[in-house]
Amino acid sequence: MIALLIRDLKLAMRAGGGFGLGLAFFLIVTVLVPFGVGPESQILARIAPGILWVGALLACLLSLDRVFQLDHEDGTLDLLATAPLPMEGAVAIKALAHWLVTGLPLTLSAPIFATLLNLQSPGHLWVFVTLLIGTPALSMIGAFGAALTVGLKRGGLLLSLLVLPLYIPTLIFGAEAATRGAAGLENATPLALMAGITAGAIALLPFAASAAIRVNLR
Amino acid sequence: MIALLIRDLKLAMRAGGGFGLGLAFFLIVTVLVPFGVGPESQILARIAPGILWVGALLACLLSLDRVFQLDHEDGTLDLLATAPLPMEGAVAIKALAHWLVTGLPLTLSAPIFATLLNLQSPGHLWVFVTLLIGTPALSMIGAFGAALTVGLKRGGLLLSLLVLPLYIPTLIFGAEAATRGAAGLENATPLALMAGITAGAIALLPFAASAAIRVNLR
Amino acid sequence: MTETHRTKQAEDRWNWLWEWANPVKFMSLSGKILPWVMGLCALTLLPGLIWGFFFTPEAVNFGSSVKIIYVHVPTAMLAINIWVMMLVASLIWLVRRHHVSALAAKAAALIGLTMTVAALFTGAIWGEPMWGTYWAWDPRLTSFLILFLFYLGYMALWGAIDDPDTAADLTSVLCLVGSVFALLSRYAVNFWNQGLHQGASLSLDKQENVSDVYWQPLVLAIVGFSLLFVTLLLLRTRTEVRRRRTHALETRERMADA
Amino acid sequence: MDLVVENLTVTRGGVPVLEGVGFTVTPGQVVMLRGPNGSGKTTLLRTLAGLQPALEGRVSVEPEAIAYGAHADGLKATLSVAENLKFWASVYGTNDIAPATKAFNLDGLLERAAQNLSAGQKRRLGLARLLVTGRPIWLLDEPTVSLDVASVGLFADAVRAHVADGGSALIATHIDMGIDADEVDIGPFRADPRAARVQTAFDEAFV
Amino acid sequence: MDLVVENLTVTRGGVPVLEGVGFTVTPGQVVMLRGPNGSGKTTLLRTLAGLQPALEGRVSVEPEAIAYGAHADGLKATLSVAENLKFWASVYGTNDIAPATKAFNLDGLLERAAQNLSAGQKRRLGLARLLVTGRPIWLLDEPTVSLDVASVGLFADAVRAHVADGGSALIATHIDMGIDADEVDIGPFRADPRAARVQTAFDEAFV
Ligand code: HEM
Ligand SMILES: Nc1ncnc2c1ncn2[C@@H]1O[C@H](COP(=O)(O)OP(=O)(O)OP(=O)(O)O)[C@@H](O)[C@H]1O
Ligand SMILES: Nc1ncnc2c1ncn2[C@@H]1O[C@H](COP(=O)(O)OP(=O)(O)OP(=O)(O)O)[C@@H](O)[C@H]1O
Ligand SMILES: [Mg+2]
Ligand SMILES: [Mg+2]
Repeated sequence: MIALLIRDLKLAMRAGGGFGLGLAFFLIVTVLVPFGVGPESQILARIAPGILWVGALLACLLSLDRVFQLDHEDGTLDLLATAPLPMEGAVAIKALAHWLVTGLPLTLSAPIFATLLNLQSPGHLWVFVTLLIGTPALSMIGAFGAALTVGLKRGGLLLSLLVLPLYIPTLIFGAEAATRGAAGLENATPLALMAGITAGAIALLPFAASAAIRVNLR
Repeated sequence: MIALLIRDLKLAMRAGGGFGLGLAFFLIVTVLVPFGVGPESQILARIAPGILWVGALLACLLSLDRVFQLDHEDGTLDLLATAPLPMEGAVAIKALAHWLVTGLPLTLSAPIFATLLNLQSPGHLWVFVTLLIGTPALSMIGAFGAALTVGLKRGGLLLSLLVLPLYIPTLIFGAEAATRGAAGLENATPLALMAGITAGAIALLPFAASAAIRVNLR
Repeated sequence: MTETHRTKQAEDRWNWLWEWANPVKFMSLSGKILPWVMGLCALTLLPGLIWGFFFTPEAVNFGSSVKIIYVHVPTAMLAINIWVMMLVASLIWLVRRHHVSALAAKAAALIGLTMTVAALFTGAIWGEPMWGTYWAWDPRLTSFLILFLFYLGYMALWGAIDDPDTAADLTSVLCLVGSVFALLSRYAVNFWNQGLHQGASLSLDKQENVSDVYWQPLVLAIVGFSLLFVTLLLLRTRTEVRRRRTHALETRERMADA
Repeated sequence: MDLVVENLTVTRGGVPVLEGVGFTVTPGQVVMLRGPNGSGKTTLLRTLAGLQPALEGRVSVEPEAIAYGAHADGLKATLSVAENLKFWASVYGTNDIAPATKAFNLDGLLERAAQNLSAGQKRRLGLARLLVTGRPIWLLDEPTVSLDVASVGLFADAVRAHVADGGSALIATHIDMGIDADEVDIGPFRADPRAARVQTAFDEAFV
Repeated sequence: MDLVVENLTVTRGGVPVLEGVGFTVTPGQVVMLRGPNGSGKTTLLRTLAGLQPALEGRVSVEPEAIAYGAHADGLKATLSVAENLKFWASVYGTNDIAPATKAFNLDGLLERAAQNLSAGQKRRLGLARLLVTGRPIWLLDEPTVSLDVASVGLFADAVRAHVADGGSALIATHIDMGIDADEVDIGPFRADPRAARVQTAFDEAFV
């Protein structure tokens, strides 16, 4: 299992592996919004946590089709399915690798992007904390969606369509917790609910995802 | 030429052709933003034109890799390059097909999505008008980016990175014109500038794009 | 050691029931009952709607716009219940592998989507006189929008996969997982915004919310719409069964040629 | 461990491709699977490897005893030869890749990225993976595609050493690779896709 | 129209693959291009078709006289046979597809979507495209891959009819397809990729 994780991380780091592209996309979304909305710093600060969450979510989403697609194309997925490795474990590991390569960098850089959107000091912290708790759920749910569409040509946009509704609860709780935190309000409830979603997704979705992969390999 | 256009449209309509997926993505972005930002209708109405423009831009962007990639993979591009059809014309036609399949539906549906974001009556019209003038530029610029990345595996995110900076002027003028129009202000200047960008892109970029394709076919 | 038998369905004491999931039996039975269901549907839906639209008084401060309720409430209720029906059908497919069950879920999705859109549109039209806006991010409305997205994704997945059994398996898994997340969304949305929308007024203890004059035709319309759903479901499932059969024949033909 | 296949029906896209397949592969035996293009060899091997369900029939071993080598090699272009092989070795819990690289003459290439290998070298790397699985039954789908004569010889040696060790191999191929082997022709098992199957059981109108 | 190739150097990935290639194809002539895998046949044909520039040398005809048939057929899976063919016919301004479908025995399949064709049928459709181009010089890259014997016969007939009409064909292939043809072996033209070229001119250190 650990070998799979190390391999996935190595692949991401090597040329063309996609490390940093999610981050770049996040940056671009954060940059585009002020161009679209206009430069008034008050409005920007007000919508910043929400926009950062939406941006992180889209960046996550766009890197999802790499999770299984490349392994499917070159036959690795067939060989993994016949290897002495529970498919559920492989799915969980791949979701973890996706998070380390996409979710974690996003989370770490979010405070900087928050500054771009004129978000003031406690807001930084809350965006960071909520993303830290929420992005693992995004990766896991996304891995499930990627497992559903692994056999399809150009599954990209379909994948987005399938996964986005599943992201909504996480987004609502995450953005709500961040916004409330930034405004100095109490936000323990949405934080707890979001943590619950993350825990539930990590505990259950690997099973659904591995079932989907086995179906797709047939 | 007309045969190429008809073929591209037919392909888009058939199963898995991707017609409507851009639209679905646009819908989803528009839906996500309120979840992130919160349900207050005043704020939503204020940022609506900008968000709609950013959403349309992202939806356009994500459907770009289909413009040449599929034709490259199955060898059609090679055969088109040796056919009695100027490559510049083929590029323009493919950009037109992309616009008909993505930009036009986006534009037509934008007033409905504007309602979702609580944008009031004159704003509808302006979002529609600005998208109508601006989306052809998005398709043409995007086709140029797609031509640059046509030979690359998983060019998707790289394509985004290349194209997004090119989109920024269109976005700024388009969103500005829409926002001003929604607020009842004068917006002839940004409209004219955006129309200029569209005209220029359509006149010049087919040449750059077809040069890029010829290089990529070597 | 792995052993497989051609008849995958287990034999048990419920077999008399499962037998009807045999496509051949299903086709003959559904063909027979379809005209009756259609007739009943016409007998309830038309009177219900006519009664509701033309023979109820105008509400005191809402004017005639209140009559939208006869379309709005039935479609809204069906939109949710059809998803539940799809969930049950998907489970039956996953556990018992009855093709008709998966095809019924597929057939129901488009009807559910239509109902959702109808509820959204009638609600929006209603919203303009009632709340002064076509759309507000009210939790009930919002969760319907999300339901719409779920239907859309479900149908897109069916459309994207060539092999019908693979498609049935994957859409069933999606329906299962999606149901959990749809429920979560419902709570999330409630938490996120306290809304404008009416509570459930059909429940018995709150019956007085809507006076009897409105209530009786409404019940008739709800029954009518439900029968309309059954009619459409049977029609579409029959079409899907035939399509599936055609697909099987075509595949065989192709393989015989190859 | 004997691989006994009895009365197996395998399907592709829901339609039976082979019907009533039966044969046995005993330890120490190499069996060549023969049949023209599109006759169902790949489908059969995938079914035996546990990647797709059979419609009917019996297979005597669990997929856990089987190492499957497919048309595609599952190599990662940006990883080196050693990294590729070590990954599979640690997945199978056998951490020594030296015998495998030696058997397929890869020792000079260990640090080379897989994308810089020629087609034949890639194929050799794919075959070396079999040695690090440590599994007794090999199912191979056209293993010698794009190999030159010398490399086919290396492969034949590896198969001989494997069966001498008590392993066995079932190999789908169109060529003669000079191994002492039995043959199974799948021609007689081809299913008639048009055969009417409607009457039989529950859902069969669909398959 | 004669296709005269003189002293041509073709490159792949910037490295010369063939050097000093020279031969002539006259109307009425069929020439088979021979050479082992990876020797540069595809590269040469793509250069002649105008898809990539030559490093050096002369080709006597413009790409406008050439119909190129590649490894990939450029078929759209969701379009029918007739739609696929009509598209190419209207691109080349010849709107009658009937002779092409007749020559390759596709008349029974006109309404079938390309994705539902067998590999051999797909290939036949790809070859039928040549007939709707109406161009005199055919450059074909392994045209008979995955064709059965009967279909190879159809193809040979089509080539014979084409050259009888004053056309010509240059065909890269590994098999014998029973056409009366001359041969060009590209073995002697293979470039030595390590040959030092540094001394000569400005940029040559890079190619
Ligand atoms: C546009 C989106 C709307 C959606 C998705 C929606 C959804 C629903 C649903 C699901 C119900 C059934 C409730 C139940 O019986 O459990 C319902 C009932 C009802 N809706 Fe809406 N609604 C929308 C807009 C509106 C608007 C604008 C009004 C106007 C005030 C309205 C008024 C009512 C009333 C009076 C009922 C019947 C009372 C009841 O049975 O709960 N709805 N709606
Ligand atoms: N994706 C698919 N859907 C439906 N049928 C398929 C699919 N792929 C292959 N087939 C059909 O299944 C049959 C068996 O194919 P299979 O790949 O098992 O043949 P094979 O014996 O391995 O051939 P080869 O020697 O070319 O590898 C063929 O007739 C083929 O047309
Ligand atoms: N994308 C590439 N980049 C660099 N070199 C390549 C590339 N593709 C092929 N080559 C090399 O170019 C040489 C010539 O390849 P080419 O495809 O022309 O051979 P061919 O004679 O057509 O072979 P075949 O009979 O297999 O079709 C080969 O040695 C090959 O390794
Ligand atoms: Mg095979
Ligand atoms: Mg070649």
